[in-house]
Amino acid sequence: MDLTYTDEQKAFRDEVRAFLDEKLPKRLSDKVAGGKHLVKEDYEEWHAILNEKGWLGVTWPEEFGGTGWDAVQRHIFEEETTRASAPRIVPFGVNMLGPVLMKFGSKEQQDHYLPRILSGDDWWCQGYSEPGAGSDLASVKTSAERDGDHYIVNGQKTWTTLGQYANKIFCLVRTSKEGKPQEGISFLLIDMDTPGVEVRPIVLIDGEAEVNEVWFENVKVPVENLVGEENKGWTYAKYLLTHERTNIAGVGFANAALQNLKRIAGLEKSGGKALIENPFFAAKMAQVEIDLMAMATTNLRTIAAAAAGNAPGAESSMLKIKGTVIRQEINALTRQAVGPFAMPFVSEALDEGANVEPVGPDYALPATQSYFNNRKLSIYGGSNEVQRQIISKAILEL
Amino acid sequence: MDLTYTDEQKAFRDEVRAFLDEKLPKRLSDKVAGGKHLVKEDYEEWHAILNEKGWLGVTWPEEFGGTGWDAVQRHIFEEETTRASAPRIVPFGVNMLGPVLMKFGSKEQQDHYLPRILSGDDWWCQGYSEPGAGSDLASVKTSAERDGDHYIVNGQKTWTTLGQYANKIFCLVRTSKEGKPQEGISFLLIDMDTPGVEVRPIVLIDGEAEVNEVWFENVKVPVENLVGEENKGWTYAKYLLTHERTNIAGVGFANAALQNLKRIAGLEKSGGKALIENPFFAAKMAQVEIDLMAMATTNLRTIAAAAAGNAPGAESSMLKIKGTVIRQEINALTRQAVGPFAMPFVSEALDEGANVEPVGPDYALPATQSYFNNRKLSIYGGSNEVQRQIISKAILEL
Amino acid sequence: MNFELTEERQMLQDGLRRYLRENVTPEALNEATDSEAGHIPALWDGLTEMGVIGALFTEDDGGFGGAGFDLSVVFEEMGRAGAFEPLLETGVLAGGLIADIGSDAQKAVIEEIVGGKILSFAHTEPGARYDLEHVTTEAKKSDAGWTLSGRKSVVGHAGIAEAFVVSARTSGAAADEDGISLFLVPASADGVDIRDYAMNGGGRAGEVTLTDVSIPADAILGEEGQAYPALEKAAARATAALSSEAVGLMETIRALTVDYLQGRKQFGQPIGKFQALQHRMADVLIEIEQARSAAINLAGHLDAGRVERERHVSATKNLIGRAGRLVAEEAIQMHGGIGMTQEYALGHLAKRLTMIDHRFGDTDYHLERFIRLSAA
Amino acid sequence: MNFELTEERQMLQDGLRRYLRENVTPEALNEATDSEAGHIPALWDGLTEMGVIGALFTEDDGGFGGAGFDLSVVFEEMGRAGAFEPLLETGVLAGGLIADIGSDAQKAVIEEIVGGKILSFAHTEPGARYDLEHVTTEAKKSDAGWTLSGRKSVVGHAGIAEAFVVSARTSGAAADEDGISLFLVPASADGVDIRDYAMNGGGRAGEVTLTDVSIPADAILGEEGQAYPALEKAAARATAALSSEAVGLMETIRALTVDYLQGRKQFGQPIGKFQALQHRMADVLIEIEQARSAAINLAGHLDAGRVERERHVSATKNLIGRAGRLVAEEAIQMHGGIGMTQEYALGHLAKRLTMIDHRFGDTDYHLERFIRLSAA
Repeated sequence: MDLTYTDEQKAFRDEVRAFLDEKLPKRLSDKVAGGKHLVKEDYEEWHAILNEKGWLGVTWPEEFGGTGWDAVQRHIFEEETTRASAPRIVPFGVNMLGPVLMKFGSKEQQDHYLPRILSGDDWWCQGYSEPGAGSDLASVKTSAERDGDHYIVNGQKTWTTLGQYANKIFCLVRTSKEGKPQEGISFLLIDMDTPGVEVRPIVLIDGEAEVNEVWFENVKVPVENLVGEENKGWTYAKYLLTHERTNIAGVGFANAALQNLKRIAGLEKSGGKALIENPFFAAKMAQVEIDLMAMATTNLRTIAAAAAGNAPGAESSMLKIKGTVIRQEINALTRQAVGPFAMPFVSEALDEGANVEPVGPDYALPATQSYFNNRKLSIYGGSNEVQRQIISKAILEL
Repeated sequence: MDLTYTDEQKAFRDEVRAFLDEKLPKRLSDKVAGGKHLVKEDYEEWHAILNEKGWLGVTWPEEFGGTGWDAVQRHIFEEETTRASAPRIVPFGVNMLGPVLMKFGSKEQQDHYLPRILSGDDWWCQGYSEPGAGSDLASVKTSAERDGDHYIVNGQKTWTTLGQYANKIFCLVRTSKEGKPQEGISFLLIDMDTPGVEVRPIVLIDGEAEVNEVWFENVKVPVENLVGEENKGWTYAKYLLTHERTNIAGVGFANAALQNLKRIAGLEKSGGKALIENPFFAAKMAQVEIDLMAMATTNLRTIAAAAAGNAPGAESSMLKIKGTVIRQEINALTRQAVGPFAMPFVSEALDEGANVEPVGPDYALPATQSYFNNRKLSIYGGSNEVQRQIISKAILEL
Repeated sequence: MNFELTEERQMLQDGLRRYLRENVTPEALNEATDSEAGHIPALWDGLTEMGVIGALFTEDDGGFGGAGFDLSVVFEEMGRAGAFEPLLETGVLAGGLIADIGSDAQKAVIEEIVGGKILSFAHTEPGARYDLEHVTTEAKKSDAGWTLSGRKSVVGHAGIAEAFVVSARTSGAAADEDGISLFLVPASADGVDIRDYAMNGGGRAGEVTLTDVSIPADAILGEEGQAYPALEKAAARATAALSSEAVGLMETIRALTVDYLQGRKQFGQPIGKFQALQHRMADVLIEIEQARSAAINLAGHLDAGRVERERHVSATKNLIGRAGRLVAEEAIQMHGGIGMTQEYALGHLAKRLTMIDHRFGDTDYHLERFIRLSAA
Repeated sequence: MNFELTEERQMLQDGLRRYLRENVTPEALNEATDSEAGHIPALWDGLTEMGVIGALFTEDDGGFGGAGFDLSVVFEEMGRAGAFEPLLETGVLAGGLIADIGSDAQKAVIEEIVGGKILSFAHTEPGARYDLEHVTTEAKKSDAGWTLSGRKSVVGHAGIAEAFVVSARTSGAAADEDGISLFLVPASADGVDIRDYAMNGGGRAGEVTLTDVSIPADAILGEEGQAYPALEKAAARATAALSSEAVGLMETIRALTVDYLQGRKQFGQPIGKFQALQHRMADVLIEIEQARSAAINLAGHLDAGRVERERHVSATKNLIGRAGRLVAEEAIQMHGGIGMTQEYALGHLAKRLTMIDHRFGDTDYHLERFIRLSAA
């Protein structure tokens, strides 16, 4: 038992820190720390910086231009980039499609698409969810009918995050209605410039439009855009979902949010004293900090097991649930901390260069926005209800 | 809308108070308030006092020797007796069997048994639950086979509260295996002196033995002890369960427990200050008090509706759940309040005249005992899980 | 003991519920927040015509209600509809304060209020958080009367108010209860500057800056420096109104969620068939009943003595805050993604419910206050 | 970073688990609590022979372990079995303090301890609650050495201890950290009176009254009046041990509950098929993982600097307290009536787990302390 990093791991951490000190633009880290709106160019800038260093393919093996890091190194990288308020890596190409292509794609697909993910030539988005399906992903209705050397795609996808920035979308489509719902699904790559593809924004309760509906009307997709075999898409989809689960606990995000909360609670005053000195508020903050300290260790235990080659089972689901509960609780406390200024909604104040003064302290609006926006954490990526089902199935074996 | 009692109700309340002042023996209220063990003679003494006044049949109509009180009067009586630390009325004869006999019993049964319940000649206990059945009451296995003018009863009942004091037991027995489980059940009155009846105590985690197993081995029961019709017992059983639900919220008990908690928290010192001044502890106490204030009104709303002739639906289940949650939380806080002295277990100190000094303050042991004992509140009388099922069925209609 | 509405209140409830059901849609609410008015003027006119504003005042003051349970009925229905008309600001806060401590001459405005005139209450200041006695805006005596300077934050419907009741300090230090006075200030007065913005949960509010605003001597409400007790009482009534609004919001959220659980199918059956959701829904329903009881408790104690009244204010607001969070979060969670979209009705209601915890003291603020008041 | 046990600890764990599984039954535990010894003497002998007590001391002190993770391994297994041998009192508290600040001559007793001699720690006083510095027992210098007078409460296994480490005040006031000294007092000394009783959660303890107990000058441990830092450290190690014991208890409770959910049928199916219970069980499992991580965190920080160590003490004890209550209450609830009977194994385990919150500071005590230490 040893809770500390090895010398080698410490050296790696120092290397990451030095890189971030030198290369992470202050403009970007200020936006992230200030809860400002990030736009396409911000993400592209950061991807390019990482790619130049060879650190964009965090989960990729070296043969495909990735880092080849083990689970602990990936954890350290994630911990440090979050602490430094770096933008997140947009996961759809790098962490979702990439691993699927490496495992199931053709040589041609790998050679063509993987470098373009790293270079930023392609911005991928995800076509998994459909209206009315929720966590029941296998109920895919979007159809792809074979017509010569093309598929004709019709249907609708939803919850497509940052789809407004994307030029490509990977989709689960139904190529057969025979057998179980899982059996007739295929995995298709679609160019969003193809006629018949339409993207419509969905405005969420925080007033932002980072998710979209994507409509397909007789969209012609060349057959070479099929990944793997026809009707075997469900296998690839599940593989992707496992990979999506990296950093599922969100320890870094939670730590950053907790630091932000403490800062705000130190600035806000109630009854003449800083909120952080109010015993009720301090108690709630302390409780979530204590939970987070324990979860960070649960996370490390899972990472250590993964680094030792053990596939995580119910642990991922436990981390997903506890991680979202903790982050949502921190978000709720932060909203509570800002008091009456949680109410004004001046969204423009979060746009870079909009020159709109916030109402009340500048941390107030992001506090409310994050609270509402992060209600999604327990819904997407397999809702917490689905995770509880996975856990109880694994343990109760009923 | 009027949250206060009418003048008439106030006068009634004063009458109850005067009665309690005069007639409730201090010996008994001291035992109740001090969390001491009550024995058979204590309950009998209190029943006799109430019966003399004509106030034992609280839920009974006047024609059967009851009070004829409406729901609000019953509530006032309950509120005042709990506040005065009177022993509870042992419910099995008065509140459970009594109403069943009045509604479904023969004239002979009514004439014979009802007066004996009030006079204390009979002490009834309950033969509903069976081992392994839990909340699934209809899965009755105890059999009653007709043999001439007798039934021969074989089987086992469990969780029979105060069965060690009883001379009579009312039982659900299986008289037919045809049809649905509910259809072959009968309601039988059994004399516990009959050969073949055996009572064995069950020691609970608080070290007490107030519940029992009751075994029946070829017990001969005269057919005139059948209540109502053969195989119709489930109807009577459900009717009984509805009546058992009087005072389901336990507001009076919760108030008494809360007062006791506040007294203890005023006496216990932590870091040189009374526990009641510790903000964390005060916060938890205040929260449960606020919940109780609201629940008391929910309870009154339900009572007022009942007094106006509306049958309570899901409200009973809601009150059962919230009532037990609140009481269990008060119990947990009381246990917490007594600190290290929650640990010593000197049960004899709770016996009247045992002359054993308690370890630590005299309120410590009852605090721990009540905490463990009252875990039952959310289990018996239809577990809180069953209540949630009833609520969601009523609301979701699925 | 009686939990039935009087016949008059029952009629008001029925009429109001029908009227709001027919006249308020999620789209109209979204548009209203983005509009200059920040509410639905036609709705305000309709409410005026129905006499809803009059129900907030006593007969003596020119209304036909004014008791705690009148507030309950009106605001529960507003909550049920998710509406955000300037009813609290005009009828309970500004109007309520005028009715409470205004002179007969000043009370003349109540007739206009009942007829639809919109006022607001400029009280909270940037560093005040929920402390009612935190007032630094200054009122100095001048030849003409008074000169006011200071800044007021998150003043509801500031942009459309014709006048404000403004709290200002005529003596004492920032957190003293003594020395606070109230003034009636026309929005058109020189030196009144308003920065208007949209609100989370709907409607608009504004930052009101007062720079050497000159008002006549008779613009003061009640006695100089003695406004605190009236402020506390107005806050109590506002808390009762908001608590009932919260109950109304919870009722609609409940109905939407029940519908959704019944209608939405996943894995081949209505999601309401999943027992884990059923049991959580049962807990949600229990807390809604608790919230309703808490709102009744407060409405029924608005005329009690100060400590008893305020103890109920804090008990109720604490419980409403906790129940509100549970109801909003669980409803969104049970809906899944759709519950997070602005288009669907739930989002607005859940946000509005959540924001009630940021008005007149949050869950913790009132828990602490309840403890203090209980020890008194 | 490494979460694997060393080979030695793995062997200790395996051996101990097997030994306890074979030698501890619910009946034996119930009987032991009611017996004069208050534990299972044969089990104690067995543990001694296996070297379990030696695992609690460093090699320098005559053992072969003594690190935080040694405590974890031993006490998790004791918890798993629900056993209550005088291991904490002898090996961690009394023995640990002797090892920490005793003279070489005094340390000679550790060999006897490792060989099975039972000691206890008489520290907590009637009004102390969880305040470690609350000591009013007096130690006065005498010609012969020291004279001790005072009363100690809930002293674990007091009835069978051959000697006590007793805390007493040699200067200062009741709540001062300065002025506390520790003494080694034979149970047979004149003036030592023990009232022995059973404990909730198993085992026995006693009230120890010291009336002019005369002990030699060399019975003092460490420097006069300077014992507080050692006390705090011993409490930290005891908290680590209890936290691991709690994890062990949770593991067995988990296993019992899973078995029960799988095997028990109601309404025609295993109750583990009910989704509401499945989801609650999932939450219980998550908290058990949290508890395990918290126990690891503390065990890994016992040798850290004072503030860091104590911050982990309080974080861990707080989390263990919360998780412990959830696990015990949910397990009883899911079992239903059977979970409330003394006969079934769960009752004892749940009570023992619950009682851990009453030792060395409860959930709230440590939450408050965590906040104080974090601000430091």
